[in-house]
Amino acid sequence: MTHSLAIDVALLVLLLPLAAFVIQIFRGRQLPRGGDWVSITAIVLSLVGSCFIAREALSVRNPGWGYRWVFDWFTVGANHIQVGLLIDNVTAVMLVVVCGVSALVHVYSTSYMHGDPKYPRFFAYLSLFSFSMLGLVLSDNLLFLYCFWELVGLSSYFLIGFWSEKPAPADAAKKAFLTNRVGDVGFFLGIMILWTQLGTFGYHDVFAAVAAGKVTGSASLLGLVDVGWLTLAGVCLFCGAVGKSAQFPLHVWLPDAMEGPTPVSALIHAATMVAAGVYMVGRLYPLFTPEALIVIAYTGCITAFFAGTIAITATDIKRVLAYSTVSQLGYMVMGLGVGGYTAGLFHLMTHAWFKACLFLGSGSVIHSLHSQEMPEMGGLRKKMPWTFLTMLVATMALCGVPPLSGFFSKDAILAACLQFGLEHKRHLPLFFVAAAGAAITTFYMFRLIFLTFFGQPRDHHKYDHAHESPAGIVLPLVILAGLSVSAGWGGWFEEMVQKPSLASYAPASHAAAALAGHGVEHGDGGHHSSAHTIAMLASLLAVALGFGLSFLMYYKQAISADAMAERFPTVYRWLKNKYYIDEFYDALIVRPLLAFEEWLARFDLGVIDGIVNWIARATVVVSDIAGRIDFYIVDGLVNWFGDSVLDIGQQVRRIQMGRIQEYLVAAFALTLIFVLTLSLVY
Amino acid sequence: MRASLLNLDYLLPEWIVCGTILVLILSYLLGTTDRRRLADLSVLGLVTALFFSVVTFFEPAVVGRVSIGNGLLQVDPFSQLFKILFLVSTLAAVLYSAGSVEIHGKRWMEFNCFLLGVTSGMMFLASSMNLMMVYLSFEMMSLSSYVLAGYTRGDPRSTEAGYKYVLFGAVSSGVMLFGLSLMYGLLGTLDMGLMAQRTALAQFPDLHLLLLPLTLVFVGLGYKIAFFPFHYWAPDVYEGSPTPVTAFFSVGTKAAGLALLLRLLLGTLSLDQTQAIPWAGDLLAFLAAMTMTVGNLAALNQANIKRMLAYSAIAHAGYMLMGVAVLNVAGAEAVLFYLFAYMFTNLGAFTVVVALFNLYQSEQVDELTGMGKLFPLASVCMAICLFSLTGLPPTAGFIGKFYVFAAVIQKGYFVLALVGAINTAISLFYYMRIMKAFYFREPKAEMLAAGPMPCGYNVLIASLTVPVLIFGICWSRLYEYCSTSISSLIAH
Amino acid sequence: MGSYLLTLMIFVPLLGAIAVLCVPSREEKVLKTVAASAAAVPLALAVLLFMQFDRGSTAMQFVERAPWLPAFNIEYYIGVDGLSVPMVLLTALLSFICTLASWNIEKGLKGYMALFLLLETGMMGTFCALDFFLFYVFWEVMLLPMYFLIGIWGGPRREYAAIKFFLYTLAGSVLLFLGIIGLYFWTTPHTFDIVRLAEIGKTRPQEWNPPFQWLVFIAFYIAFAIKVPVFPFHTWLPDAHVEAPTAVSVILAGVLLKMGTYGILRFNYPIFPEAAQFLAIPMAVLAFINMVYGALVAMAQTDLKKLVAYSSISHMGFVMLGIAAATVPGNPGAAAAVNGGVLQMFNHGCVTAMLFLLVGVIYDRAHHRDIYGFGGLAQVMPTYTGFVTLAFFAALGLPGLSSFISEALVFIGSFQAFMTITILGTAAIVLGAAYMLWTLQRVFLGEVNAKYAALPDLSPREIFCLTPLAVIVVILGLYPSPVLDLMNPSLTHLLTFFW
Amino acid sequence: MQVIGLTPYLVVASTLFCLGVFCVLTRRNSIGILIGVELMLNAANVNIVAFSRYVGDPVGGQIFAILVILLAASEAVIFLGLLMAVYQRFDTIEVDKVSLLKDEVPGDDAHERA
Repeated sequence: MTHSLAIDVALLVLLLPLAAFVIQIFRGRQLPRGGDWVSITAIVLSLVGSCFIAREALSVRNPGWGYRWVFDWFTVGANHIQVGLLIDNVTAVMLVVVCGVSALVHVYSTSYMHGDPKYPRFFAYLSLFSFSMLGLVLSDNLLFLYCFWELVGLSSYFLIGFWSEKPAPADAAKKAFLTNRVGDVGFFLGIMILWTQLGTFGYHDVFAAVAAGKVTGSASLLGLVDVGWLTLAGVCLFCGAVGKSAQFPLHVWLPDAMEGPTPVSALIHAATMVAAGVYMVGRLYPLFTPEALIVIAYTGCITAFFAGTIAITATDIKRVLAYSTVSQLGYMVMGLGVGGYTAGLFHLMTHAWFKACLFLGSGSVIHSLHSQEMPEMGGLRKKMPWTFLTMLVATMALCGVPPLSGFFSKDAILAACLQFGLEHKRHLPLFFVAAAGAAITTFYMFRLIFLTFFGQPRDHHKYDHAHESPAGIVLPLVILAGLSVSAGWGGWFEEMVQKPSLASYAPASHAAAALAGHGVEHGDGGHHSSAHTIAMLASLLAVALGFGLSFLMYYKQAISADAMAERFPTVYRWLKNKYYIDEFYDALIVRPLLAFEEWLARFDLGVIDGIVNWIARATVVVSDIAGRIDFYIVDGLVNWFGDSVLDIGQQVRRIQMGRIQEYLVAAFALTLIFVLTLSLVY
Repeated sequence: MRASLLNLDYLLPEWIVCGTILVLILSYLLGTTDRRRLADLSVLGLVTALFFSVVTFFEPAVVGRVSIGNGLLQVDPFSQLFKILFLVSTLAAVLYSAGSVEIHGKRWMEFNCFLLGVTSGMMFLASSMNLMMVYLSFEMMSLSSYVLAGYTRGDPRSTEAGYKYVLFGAVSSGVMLFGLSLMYGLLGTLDMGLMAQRTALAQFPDLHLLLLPLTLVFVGLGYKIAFFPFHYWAPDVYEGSPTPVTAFFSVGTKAAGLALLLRLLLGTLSLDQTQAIPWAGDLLAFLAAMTMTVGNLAALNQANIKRMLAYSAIAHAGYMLMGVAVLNVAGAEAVLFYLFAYMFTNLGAFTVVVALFNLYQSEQVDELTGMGKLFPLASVCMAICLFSLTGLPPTAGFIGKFYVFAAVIQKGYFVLALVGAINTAISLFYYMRIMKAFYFREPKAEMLAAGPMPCGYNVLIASLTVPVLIFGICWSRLYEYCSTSISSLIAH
Repeated sequence: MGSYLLTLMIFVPLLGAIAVLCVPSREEKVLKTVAASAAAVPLALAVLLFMQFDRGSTAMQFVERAPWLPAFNIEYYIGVDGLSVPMVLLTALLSFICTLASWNIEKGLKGYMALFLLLETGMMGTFCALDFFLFYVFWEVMLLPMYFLIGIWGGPRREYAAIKFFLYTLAGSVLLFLGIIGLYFWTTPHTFDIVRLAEIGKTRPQEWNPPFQWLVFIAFYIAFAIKVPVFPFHTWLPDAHVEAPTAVSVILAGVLLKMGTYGILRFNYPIFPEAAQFLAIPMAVLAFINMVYGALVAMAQTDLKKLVAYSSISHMGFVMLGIAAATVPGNPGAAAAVNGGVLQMFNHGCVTAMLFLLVGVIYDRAHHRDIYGFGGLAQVMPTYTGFVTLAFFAALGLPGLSSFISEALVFIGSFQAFMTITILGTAAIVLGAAYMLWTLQRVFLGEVNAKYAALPDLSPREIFCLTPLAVIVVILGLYPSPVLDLMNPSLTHLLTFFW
Repeated sequence: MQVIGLTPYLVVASTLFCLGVFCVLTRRNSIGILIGVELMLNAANVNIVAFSRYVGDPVGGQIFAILVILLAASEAVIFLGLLMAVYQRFDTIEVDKVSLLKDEVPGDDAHERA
């Protein structure tokens, strides 16, 4: 494939959904079937293009494979701000994932959203999202990345708030956008730091400059800690990922985002958009200093564990999946943080398939049951066999049951953690937490399966109406289940996606210096280390443990979940309330902020304006005595004058307006003062 | 310089004005009591006088200054320019009064004669080159104006105005006369030309001695120009006098006082060239600042348009005094220009007040609402005049302010400039109060009943407002004339 | 060609105003047509200017000069450079749109249109004048019609708002006036020529001694800061914007606010580069306060129009930050900052114009603007909601829409210069999103308010008014070069004054 | 023959002037004020005549003095004429009682003492 062909295809992949969006937003209502075919055609064509690129990548199987295309966007001063596309192995894989999931979700939505009054609009937004996400994947510089980053947020806002006439989705959409904005500001600060230091946005140029050691100096934070610019930039950029990939402490929006239609949850809040943060960290990997990576690793670790525990008590099927997503994203981030570059991205890819499958499966359940509450389900495996089977497969993949795809990727992450822990002993807890997390994952996922598909129906009315979903829903499930099983086979991913070395970007002479400056190199937790074996065993053990516990509690009901909850009320309450994070934000940020604004507004009205008004009033007061002003000023002077100097005070007893004689007195007195003053001064 | 007793032809404008008085009296005696007819006559006289003033202004001999009556009078561009100013304002006053309900028809002839008497006094004052002549013409102007102020017989307020005016005026002119007498003693001559020669040669023992006489003279001038602290009479008198008279006072007599002040300070004592009296500038600057501040602050809360414009006139005296205070050519030119701008503007504004008073017998701002709707032309002209009074471009008032501020800043009186600027902002408030009533409020029901504005007033208003705009855009010619005048004043 | 282009552009609206006055007031159709065509001519000329402007040159172009008052060296001297062309374009565009948007004015249409066209003359002249005196004349000429437009056609508290606006601005402009005169006399040879003053400022700033420079700089700054408006001179703005009729709010926010920052860039910087550099930090602090304070106060508003008004304060803070950062020597982002600032001026002009027009639309229909008083309008008025969404997202700086690029450039360019301020200032981005989304939700999402279930969607005329702005917002968001290239040389040249 | 110098004249004139001013400022009666004004004018006249002799300009000074007398007379006429009118309308010639025209300041009536 030639360079220009690859770029043309990439451009086509990118722009087709945009075209679909434009057509849909303006003409959707007039088109037959609400124009869903426009969007579907576009995304399928994009998928074809993506596959075309991926095939090329697969056939080459060279980590260094890639094409770049840049053009001048605009010029400020002498700076040419460039944007462009970058195609390499990671991009190729991501393109297929995004287009694949997106295409399936499109198909799924034709059934799921059937009959919705805003049906055409939904497809428009889906197209917009696909466009943004593809742009995010394809962009070759930070500024462009940021643009698509925000656009993705926008489409997410529209899609979460799709049923905006209900208050909850509208709230959730707003929350998602704002929480993301907070992270994005960090992201943007990171971009600013890099641009200020390097004067460029392009990945390649930035890496080259970093490799050449051009980022120097450090920033003093509040005069307490000195942090190297590069580390600071890394952490700031990571803030963006914290927002988008729902990492602690900005994860709060993702569970709420489940208010959106289920296909949206599958596409955006499981498979693609939330993975953007992980993708970004991977994309900018050479930038991150070891210090920054430690921050990343621990953020991921905390998120993984913490979201997993919340999922245990959740009863809403989609929320369980949402917390599971948060937790899995934590895994990916942690993987990247500990140096498992390949592992993190690998898990991203596999997770996309099985989590999309789970969400769509849950959507299928919701579609037929019109409820999201697991306590109202039960025994559905007979009514919805396809849904059950595909979800089971996906769950197993998620838990890391060999030889499904999740097994390989999760295992790789655990291995990376272990290896990193072995190299740096004080970071060994990362591995244990990760392993524990794996057990928790298995526990709550099987809890979901058991509660939903096994046992006796708990709500017979709903159960009776339940039915298997139509082909439009089932078909994507099957495809996704298939991919969940097989995506990890063959080791192709490890071969194609290898950790980029910063040194490779450096001019020869700088390479050594750069490496020296970069401190501890993170090892890549590969298959070939002994750590892998231990990690695999740990992982299998965790799966077994989790499954066992879940089986006992929710299938056999040998251990009563309620009893457990009663036994550990505090723990239960904290978990049930999601560690009170939302309440914490509300109390600490939202309420004070609102109060502050109120105060400011009053301040503006009362004080600033008040001062001005006061000045005005003072002027008016001055003008109120305007008639008298001559007299009161004159009055004082005249009295003083009359009493002490000219001894005419007895006559000038009072000043009244309109009395000509007093005018004269005033005039004379002042004249005398002038004469005296002047003769004294000069 | 043509120095001769026989240059009386250069006083043609004065003769014509005096002649008009005689003609008016005669024709009245011969039975012409019709106001319209008499007005035609006096307008004819004034226009002719105006014509000859303009002609003499350009006369080469006049540019070289013509001395008349053995140095008693001098006709030069400075005096002629002022005469033009006086004549225009008198013309306006005559036209106002011709249609005014305040001046009764039968007594209109007398009124007009006094008006022309004031004018001739002012014209002689502008030409005076001798302290004796100064006093004579000053009194000629004053005495007639006292009568004018108290003209409306039926209204006690008018009587009171006249009474206050004469009282304050008599005292002030007495003080001024005492000052003049001292000046005479100190400088050893009554002839201002001679004085100028002596001051230029610094032949005085000690100019510091002039402190007292000059201050005493300022009292008289201060009362005429109405600057602080000799302005107290002004609001009362302006309010009580018939409106045409008020308009005339606020422009004509003020200008006359300024003419004398400029001639005295620059033409006679040559303060622009000698630093002999260092306090004069500072004193004037202080007075200027006080005058406009007091005037503007007092105007802020006035509900009576006439009284508001009276205070506004005081404030404007302050601005003009700013130009005098710098005591140089630039300042004097600025004052002259400002005077012209102010004349058109203030007369224009007063025309509207007079016209509305004729229709509604009201001077209260709050009663004259919605005029913008009822009388679009007059209201637009009023708006332009008020903007010009505030000093906003593109009006003549702005250019006047520009010249004054330029002179002040050039001289380095920054504080004065700042005070002036702040005052400009303050003044906006009360001028806009009128605009608010005219435009932002609906007309009152009883106002709708009044008939249309007489065509003559519309023409008068428009013809006074058009120059305000024209001199706001193409003013360079007028400025040249002011320059010529001032250079004739100070060249020795 | 081109020699009288600017003059035509400035004075055709004035002729239009006179023509409008000559039309009898009952002929409303004719009035509207005359007014719209008088406003369309400058727009056409501005587009011509845009095309013919030489983007490579930093010199003044389309220069016309004629002596006005030779004694004082006052000239009729007009011309444009990369800084003024975008502003001229904006003025022409918004004026045209606003004449259309004002077609539903009921009382005194004739006077309204005449004043409006007079206002356009003032604005055009202000942006084109190269003689300080001439500039001042136009600057003030703009005030008068504005006063009447607010005072006569405004809302319930119009008298207060009008006089407040007028007094504030006049207080600033008298300072400007004193500064101009001072500058004139302290320059040898005396001159009002802005280009020459700038040359002196660059080549021999010792012409003016430091205290004088400072005084005049501060006088100018205050005058312009009142117009921007910079905290704490901003309180006229909410009142004026809220009370003014829709089209006037559009002009106020879209064009008049820009005059403040335009003035700073045109006068303060080139003439007193040293003072500007010295005062960079105070200026940046004020800018920061504007951004965050404006956003915070906006958030607390319940009146839709007031919210938009305060958002203007916040957004003008970005401009101020950008231009403050341009003065810092050695700031690698200076060019980005100043370009961003000026681009933000243009963009904010378009976006805020849309916002005010949109607020006007709903006010025309519901006769109130209480954010809490609506709900679910998205279902009732989908087209309207579409425009609002676009405008809101443009206002909160969404990539792909015009404001993003300018805001990003401002931040990127200011980062090195004022690190703390810039970092803290990013809070404004979040707050901006917060109040915009919050409003969007309150007004458009949620359940339909039964009271407004039957509101008609946008009329063709309204769509016609909004579409050009929307198109510009999108196009400049995707490809800002047409405007950036226009101003980049001039602004880069401006930076040479600082090092 | 003993020559009386300039000083005594000036002293007399100044005293007269001050008396005039005092009179003007303190008299309630309008006629009293008029007399004060006349005193001031005559003080000036004494000055003028004395100076005319002193500076050697006998003609100018003396004419001036006569003119002043003349003008003082006409001023008195007008003053008295207006005073008549005042008396007709206000029934008083007390200067303080003629005060219809003034700044109306709300709450200022409280100052209306005796």
